Amino acid sequence: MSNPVQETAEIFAVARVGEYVQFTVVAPGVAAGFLPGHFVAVGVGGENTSMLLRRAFALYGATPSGQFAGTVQFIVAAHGPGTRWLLQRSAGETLDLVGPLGTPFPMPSGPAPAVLVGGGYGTAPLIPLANALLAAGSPVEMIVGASTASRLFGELVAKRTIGAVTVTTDDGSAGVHGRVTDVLPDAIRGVNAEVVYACGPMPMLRAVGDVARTHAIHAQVAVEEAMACGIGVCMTCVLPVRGDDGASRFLRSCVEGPVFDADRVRWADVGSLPDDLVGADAMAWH
Amino acid sequence: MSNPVQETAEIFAVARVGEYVQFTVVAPGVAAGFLPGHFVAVGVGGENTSMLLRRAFALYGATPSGQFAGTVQFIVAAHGPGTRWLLQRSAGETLDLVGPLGTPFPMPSGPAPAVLVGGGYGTAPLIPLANALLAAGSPVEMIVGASTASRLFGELVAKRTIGAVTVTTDDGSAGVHGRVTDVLPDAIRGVNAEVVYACGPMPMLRAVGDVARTHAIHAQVAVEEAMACGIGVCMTCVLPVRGDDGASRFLRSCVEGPVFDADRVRWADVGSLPDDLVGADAMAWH
Amino acid sequence: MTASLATLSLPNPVLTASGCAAAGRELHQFFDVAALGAVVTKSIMTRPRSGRATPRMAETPSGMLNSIGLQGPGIDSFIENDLAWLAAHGARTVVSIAGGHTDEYVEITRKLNGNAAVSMLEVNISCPNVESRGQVFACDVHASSRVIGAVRRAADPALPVFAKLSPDVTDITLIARACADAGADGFSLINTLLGMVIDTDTMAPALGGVTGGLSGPAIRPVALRCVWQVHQKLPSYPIIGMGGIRCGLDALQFILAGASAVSVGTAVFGDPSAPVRVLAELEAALDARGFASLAGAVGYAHRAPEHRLGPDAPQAAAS
Amino acid sequence: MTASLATLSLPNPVLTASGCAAAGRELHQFFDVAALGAVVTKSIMTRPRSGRATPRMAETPSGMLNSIGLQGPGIDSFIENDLAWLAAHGARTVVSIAGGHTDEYVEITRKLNGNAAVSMLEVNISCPNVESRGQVFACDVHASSRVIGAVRRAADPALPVFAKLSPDVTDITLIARACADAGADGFSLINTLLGMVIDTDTMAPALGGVTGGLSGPAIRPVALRCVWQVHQKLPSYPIIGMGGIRCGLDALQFILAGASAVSVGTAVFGDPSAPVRVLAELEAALDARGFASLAGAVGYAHRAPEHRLGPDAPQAAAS
Ligand SMILES: Cc1cc2nc3c(=O)[nH]c(=O)nc-3n(C[C@H](O)[C@H](O)[C@H](O)COP(=O)(O)OP(=O)(O)OC[C@H]3O[C@@H](n4cnc5c(N)ncnc54)[C@H](O)[C@@H]3O)c2cc1C
Ligand SMILES: Cc1cc2nc3c(=O)[nH]c(=O)nc-3n(C[C@H](O)[C@H](O)[C@H](O)COP(=O)(O)OP(=O)(O)OC[C@H]3O[C@@H](n4cnc5c(N)ncnc54)[C@H](O)[C@@H]3O)c2cc1C
Ligand SMILES: Cc1cc2nc3c(=O)[nH]c(=O)nc-3n(C[C@H](O)[C@H](O)[C@H](O)COP(=O)(O)O)c2cc1C
Ligand SMILES: Cc1cc2nc3c(=O)[nH]c(=O)nc-3n(C[C@H](O)[C@H](O)[C@H](O)COP(=O)(O)O)c2cc1C
Ligand code: FES
Ligand code: FES
Repeated sequence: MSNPVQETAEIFAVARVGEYVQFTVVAPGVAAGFLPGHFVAVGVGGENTSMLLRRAFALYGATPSGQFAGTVQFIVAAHGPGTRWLLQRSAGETLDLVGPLGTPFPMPSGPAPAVLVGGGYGTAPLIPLANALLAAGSPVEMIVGASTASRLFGELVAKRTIGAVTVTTDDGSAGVHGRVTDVLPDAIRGVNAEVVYACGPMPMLRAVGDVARTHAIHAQVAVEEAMACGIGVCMTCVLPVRGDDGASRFLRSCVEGPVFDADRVRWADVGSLPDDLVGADAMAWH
Repeated sequence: MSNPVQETAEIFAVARVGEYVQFTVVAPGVAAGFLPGHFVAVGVGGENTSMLLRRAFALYGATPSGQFAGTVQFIVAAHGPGTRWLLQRSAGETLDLVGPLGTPFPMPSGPAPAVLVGGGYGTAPLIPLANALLAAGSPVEMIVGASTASRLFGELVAKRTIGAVTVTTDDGSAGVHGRVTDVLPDAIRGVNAEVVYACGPMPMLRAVGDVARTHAIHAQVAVEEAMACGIGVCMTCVLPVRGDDGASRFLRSCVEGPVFDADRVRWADVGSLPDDLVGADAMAWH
Repeated sequence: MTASLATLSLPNPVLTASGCAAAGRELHQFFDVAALGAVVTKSIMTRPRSGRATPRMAETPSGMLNSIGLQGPGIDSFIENDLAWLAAHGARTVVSIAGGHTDEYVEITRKLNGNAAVSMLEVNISCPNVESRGQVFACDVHASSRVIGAVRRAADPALPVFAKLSPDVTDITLIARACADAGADGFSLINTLLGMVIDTDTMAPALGGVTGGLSGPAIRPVALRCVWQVHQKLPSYPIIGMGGIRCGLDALQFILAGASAVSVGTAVFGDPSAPVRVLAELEAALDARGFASLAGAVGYAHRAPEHRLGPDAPQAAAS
Repeated sequence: MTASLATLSLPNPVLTASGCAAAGRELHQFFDVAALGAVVTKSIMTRPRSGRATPRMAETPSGMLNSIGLQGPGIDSFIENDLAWLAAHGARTVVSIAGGHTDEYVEITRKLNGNAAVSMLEVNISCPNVESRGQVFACDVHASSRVIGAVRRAADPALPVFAKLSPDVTDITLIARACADAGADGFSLINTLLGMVIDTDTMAPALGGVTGGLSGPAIRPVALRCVWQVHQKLPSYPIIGMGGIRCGLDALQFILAGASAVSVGTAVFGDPSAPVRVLAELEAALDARGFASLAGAVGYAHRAPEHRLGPDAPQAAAS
């Protein structure tokens, strides 16, 4: 498990980044346990709110020591009322955090060339991952995509971190006109990648998985499923995943994920109940 | 009717006054219709709050013209979550107001000596009333009481307005050690009062009414009943009141009140259903 | 955006909810009551009623409890004062009627017959039946059916009679079916849920009436489920949906679940002009989804995905 | 602050709610599960179950809907892994059991008999009865009584058997009475209310299961009313109260209404250590009101004002 803690975290800084807002909050307990791929669950709405559930955000970074010791960072995109509330917060206020949560990106046992693919704010967790891979001596290529230029995240930081980054936009407003998967094969070949890491919308993750498979390498992807608890007790955040035994089960993306091997996820069956799932036969009348 | 409006009102100033907080908000529509005794209903909790109902506050003043044109003032005491939320607001934020609401204090047709009795924050609506009475040439005496000194409100303003004020506290921490009704008979006699006005806790209002009756004068008192709508549509805020026809009915304190002639209110029956109330006989099984 | 409720056609589908708008007069200070589809008046009984002892309300998370006990002036005063006022102000009026036994419902119905100011009767059967030791009519198929049948027979045939049902039953579709068989022209769904709050200071029930009716956004999922179930079982019966509607998208959920119109109740207490705001927001929401008519949206969420395209299909769904 | 539930005595009255704490392991990261009165485990069935398709939840005003569909590993794996873990960590365990027909409940009961790790059985009868076209057991007196009777007969006589009831019935006291007559030792009140949400973007039901169970503070007034009613009718039967408990004063309301213990469910999702916080707050609240024992507070709000003084009277009430 990820040894999560619950912390009242002061907001250290709030900064607008394109269409997104970057939060830096003081949460030493969360920062202490951080590994790339972890997420935090943030309480929203304040006292007397009608919103009971926490919102999940991938960790963009954590600074366990040094000048900003004990801070963690995450990126928020406007979505519904909970994120709208978050976007109205300012430095000095506090947030209620639970984290770090989830199973982080698996690291290769030794140096291994990797391609990192981020869609929209999905780039956020890939930046600390890139740092960790580089630190371990792995060559890293990065592809950053979005529907349009203002939805890109992290392309500058990525460039600073890695030295180069390939940008794609669906509408051609920045970088290559097209999708991340259009440039992924070249990137894989270019760096002779042994693994692909990705975070972004589900269709993108699936497509990245397909490309990786055609190159006979693994893709480790961080999914986003609606979560009620974020800590593994409620079973809302499941998706159908094939296990080592070949049988498929609904696994909790908050504890067994959010990072999964793309090849294990039954993408076509997400949102339905495939007949061959373990225990599907017991679902009569339910 | 009081011609209420709904307004988004910017908070102009928030000031601590003893245990209370005085709000000055920009609400020209509310200010325009204000008469002493009116109240406002304030939305609490902000967007996505779980608190659906407005909170009622007596208007402490309104400035339809001049330097602070279009502002109204009210006093908030900490009570539960709604007032706690209000007490956390600061200047520049906005509040959602409906007002002016209720039936104001009836004014004597000509100059008439009056005693005004305020308990705790109940003094607030009596200050504009004192001004109006003085402007109409009525001599005014004022009694301001509370359980303890820090719960007093408006004694300085009252003194400035009227020239003199009698203060009482239950614990003797300020002014006369005792209750407002201990000093009321002297005040009535002193000014030869033709009417008493009061606002404060229900037991105080009842006691003020009793004193007034022994002096054969009327007491106009502003009550405080829990309100869901504040505008007369829901029937939650009723209390048993004797009518001109001698029959008693549950009247809505938000529109037929909050100001009632103390002699008409059936104090002993507040919170119960007296058998002789009009329509009580129809209540079998309800 | 015409709303069609049995034989009644309304200029739009947003109504007030009974007991949350009195008889329109107070709300007219905030908006023109004639701008609504209709005003639904507080349930009226034959004689004047005092209502229950206070406290009559308690705020709850995203909801409130009330135990008003149908305080009201009685049908004669209502007709003379309230109904006349509503007619004079051009409002269409749905009169909510209540009673302690069947005869009382019939008596009120007769008094309303022939009154041009009345557009529809909403029969509030969430009342204790004095002939059945106070059991609520709406909780029993026979009692519900008896009252609705009697009102339908007594009422002017041109006047639609809607049965307003309680969610506090094991199967609301059984009650709906019984009312339909008894002649109901449609349903108003839902009345409040029975709830209570205990005051932890006095350590006694917070309401004078001990229990009270829970309303507001807290109950919206239950209300929507009731509308969905009844529309599924009785698709040809129009429904006025209500329960926690605060904005246009809330109203749209009810329409998509099968309601032909909606009532805005508790939301009025927080925002006196909620009904006209909900109307404007609902119109915009339907428009944004490409619905040419309200009828095309009624029950839309029941369609299987493959039936979401077609003449009524909103552009959003077709794309 | 000992809580007494039939023959079972717990060190304190705060439990988790079934399905909101899995089998304790994840919460143990936030607090010691042995510090609670007991852990109530996710309802377990005989065989592994996949649960329903996603989306399985929707947030609603002060509440949430879930349509998990009892995903779980089946009783054998549960005993081997979960129950063993709970025992090893010193937690008292209430095992919630579920089934599609009476035999299934009995089978699970037999497998749990004699297992020292089990302190109590909570029988979740809010399950569709496969022998009755999916009608929920808890919505029918006969089905409820049959399951409870069978479990009571099959279970180790020393093991208390509590019936967990659904609020989605016309009269919950009738179901409670039937369960009591069939041998239930007490009740867990309440399970979720049936509700739904429609996604106004897709214009289809938001949940994979179409309808789902409503929980959280939104339902607290309904839950409290159910506890009040059942305690009033069956005062000698202990009740575990639940539904929207978020803080100590919420828990106190349930105790005053007649619950001998409480379960904290949905609140855990917002605050993983809610159960221990609620316990501390409840203890402080009882103390502040002068209750020397929990038993003195159970059902206190039912006393007529004149009976509020006496040996158990809190100082607050006596002054
Ligand atoms: C592991 C994980 C990592 C995430 N990382 C980020 C991130 O770095 N930056 C970012 O902006 N967003 C991220 N998200 C998505 C973010 O959690 C949702 O946008 C947010 O919960 C929406 O809340 P809302 O109140 O604004 O919207 P609403 O739609 O009103 O939310 C209603 C409910 O649905 C849930 N929900 C709605 N959409 C999503 C979603 N896409 N994923 C999960 N739950 C959802 C909410 O948690 C809430 O309970 C992540 C989600 C997950 C699961
Ligand atoms: C006509 C009128 C004038 C008032 N003037 C003032 C004033 O000038 N200054 C001031 O501080 N307070 C005043 N009050 C009381 C004030 O409205 C309550 O203190 C406030 O509503 C409590 O809200 P809460 O959320 O803090 O408390 P809670 O107890 O949590 O409120 C819960 C619910 O009960 C209602 N409620 C609780 N107590 C009261 C009460 N005493 N009166 C009415 N409703 C109540 C609330 O409106 C709310 O709906 C006035 C009340 C009325 C009716
Ligand atoms: C204060 C109050 C009084 C009510 N009075 C009545 C009534 O007289 N007759 C009736 O049929 N429903 C009555 N209701 C129920 C509402 O009409 C409506 O069915 C219910 O409140 C759900 O809608 P809402 O959540 O929008 O309020 C009342 C509700 C409230 C809150
Ligand atoms: C996600 C979720 C899963 C649940 N699963 C079960 C279950 O397996 N068995 C059961 O008896 N109740 C289950 N419940 C109901 C709870 O145990 C509880 O009765 C209900 O949620 C009310 O309490 P609360 O408002 O504190 O959550 C579940 C509730 C939720 C929210
Ligand atoms: S969100 Fe609750 S188990 Fe994953
Ligand atoms: S508060 Fe609604 S009628 Fe007075």
